[in-house]
Amino acid sequence: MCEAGALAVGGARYRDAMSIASLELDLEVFSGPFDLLLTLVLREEVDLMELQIAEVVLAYLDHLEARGELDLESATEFIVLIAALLELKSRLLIAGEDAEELLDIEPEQAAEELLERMLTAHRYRGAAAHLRELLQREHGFRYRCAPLPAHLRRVVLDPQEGAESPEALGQALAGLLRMPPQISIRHISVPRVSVAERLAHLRALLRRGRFSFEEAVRGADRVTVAVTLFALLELYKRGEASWEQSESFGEIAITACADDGRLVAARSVAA
Amino acid sequence: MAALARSIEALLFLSPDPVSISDLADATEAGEDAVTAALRLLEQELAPGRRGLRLKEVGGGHLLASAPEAEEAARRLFSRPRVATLTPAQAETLAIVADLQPISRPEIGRIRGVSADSATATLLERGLIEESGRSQFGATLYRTSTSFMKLFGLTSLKELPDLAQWDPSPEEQADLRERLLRAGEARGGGGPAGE
Amino acid sequence: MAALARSIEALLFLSPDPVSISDLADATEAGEDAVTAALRLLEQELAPGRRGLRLKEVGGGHLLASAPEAEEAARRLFSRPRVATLTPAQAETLAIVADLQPISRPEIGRIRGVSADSATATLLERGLIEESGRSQFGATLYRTSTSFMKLFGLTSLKELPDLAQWDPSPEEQADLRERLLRAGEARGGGGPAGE
Repeated sequence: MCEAGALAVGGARYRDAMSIASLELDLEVFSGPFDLLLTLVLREEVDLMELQIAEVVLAYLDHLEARGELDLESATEFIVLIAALLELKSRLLIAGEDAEELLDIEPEQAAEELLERMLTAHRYRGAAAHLRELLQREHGFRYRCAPLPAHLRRVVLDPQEGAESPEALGQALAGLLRMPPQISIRHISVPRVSVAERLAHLRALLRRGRFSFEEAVRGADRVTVAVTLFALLELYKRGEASWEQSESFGEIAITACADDGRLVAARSVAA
Repeated sequence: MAALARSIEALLFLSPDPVSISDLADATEAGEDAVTAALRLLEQELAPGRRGLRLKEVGGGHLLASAPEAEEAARRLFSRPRVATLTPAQAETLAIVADLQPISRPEIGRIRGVSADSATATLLERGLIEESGRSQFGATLYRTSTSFMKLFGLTSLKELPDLAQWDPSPEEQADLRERLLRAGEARGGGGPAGE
Repeated sequence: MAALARSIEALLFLSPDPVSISDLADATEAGEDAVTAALRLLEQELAPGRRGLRLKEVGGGHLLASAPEAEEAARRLFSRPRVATLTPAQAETLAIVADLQPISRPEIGRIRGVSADSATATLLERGLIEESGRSQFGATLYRTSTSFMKLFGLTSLKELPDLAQWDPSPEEQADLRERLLRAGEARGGGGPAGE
């Protein structure tokens, strides 16, 4: 575990491994896991290899307990962050015996690639700070936002007959029908299941109405279950679904939220 | 110009609607008498022939307006014929409405993979789409208008070109709406949040 | 104030977007030199502390803004802050868009290492970025908007500094590389696996 005294990551203070309760997490201050990793490595106060991510997770749970409430927004943000940190750490770890099986990448190349990504992220972090300064400098300047007086307004309400071609509409629709290719996530080793996939799966179930989490992951492996849970958090965050669990380890019943229900119904009515 | 008159000028500049003396007094934390005096000062400052702006008293409040002498120039600047072509976002939204009408805004967003709010607003403003009742759950539905037919030189919606010639995967049998939604979800990782 | 400067003040008052010198010249039927001189005159007239308005040069044109001294009063009158500050995630997303535009959301996410969905949605909602067509794979592309230029007081995107200035020093980079490599090798069984 990190033995050095204070490890400050932005506003998150990780003081002492043994008193994890002192962890102050303010996830707003993280601008990304690369940022976090860069800070960690640069400070040399922690060797990422030695950092037990589980400890950080425990600390976070303690922190949640102390606050007495579960803020799903920041919980999801935390999961994303920790997942990314795990990924990065595993990149460092897999250079050994399992390397061939997992990735066809030399440790040197992996380090180089990781460094490149960290530097890019760092660069934009600098640019972001600069933008915030600019915004600060412009403080107090407001602009007028008023419509033109009626007598100066252009009249465009009378469209020219046949000025646009209907083919443009057909082409636009065809563009929307094209399925996007899978985004390369080569660096996250072997992707077996994606959040987008599970999102689509959950949405399909939601269209039918209420269902249980058990149903959603029937016969699935552990990774899929985890990713499905993550997709469910995402749906909750977007306000598309909510769930109930009447007792610990009981059935989780998932229902569509009002807005989405409206969509679903509108669709089935129109179809 | 005194500080209070400067503040008032700024407030009137920012407000598209007339601002009452009592609102100005509250905002500047000055008395109404002081505000009235400052308005008088501002009026002198903006007297005809002195500046490009005028102070007007309208409907129980004050307002800044451009000086009438500048009207000719304003007309030249703002009434230049602007080609009102459709942006890609507007074309997409219009195509979706044309094919799936009546349809709600959140569903258009789902299909596009991004919010359709601003495109829908512009199309409404240009009169190319119009409201067409509500879904049974209260979402506003949209359909294309007669202006739309005119702009595209159509006499009937049946004249819309057959999608088959551009269809990237013609072998697919599913319903158009279903297919569009599926592609939209794959693109956006889901619809726009909050809708 | 001279007639030309008055007209220009009126035009800038009416226009929601920055107006270029050549557009001002066309509208006022004056030469660009005369317009430039009139703008200088207007700028003096609106120098800090003189009036409630200021002349700003933004996004390749000129524009009127309220004087910052009036900010407190404006906040009270309009009961909302000018722009809420940007969170680090939003600022970073904006910096990436400004540098690589047009760029898609997944690409931004890949650079940041976390999803940019919520930051992108907020920036869109605030009008700091806008849609700019689709990539060849169908992802919506984004670019910065005129509002962005206005709010950040930029005359041109070129004004944004070179990103390389935030790079760690070559020594730091070498050190980092060294340490990352060591970490990888440590697990690789000790020896320098790469050679």
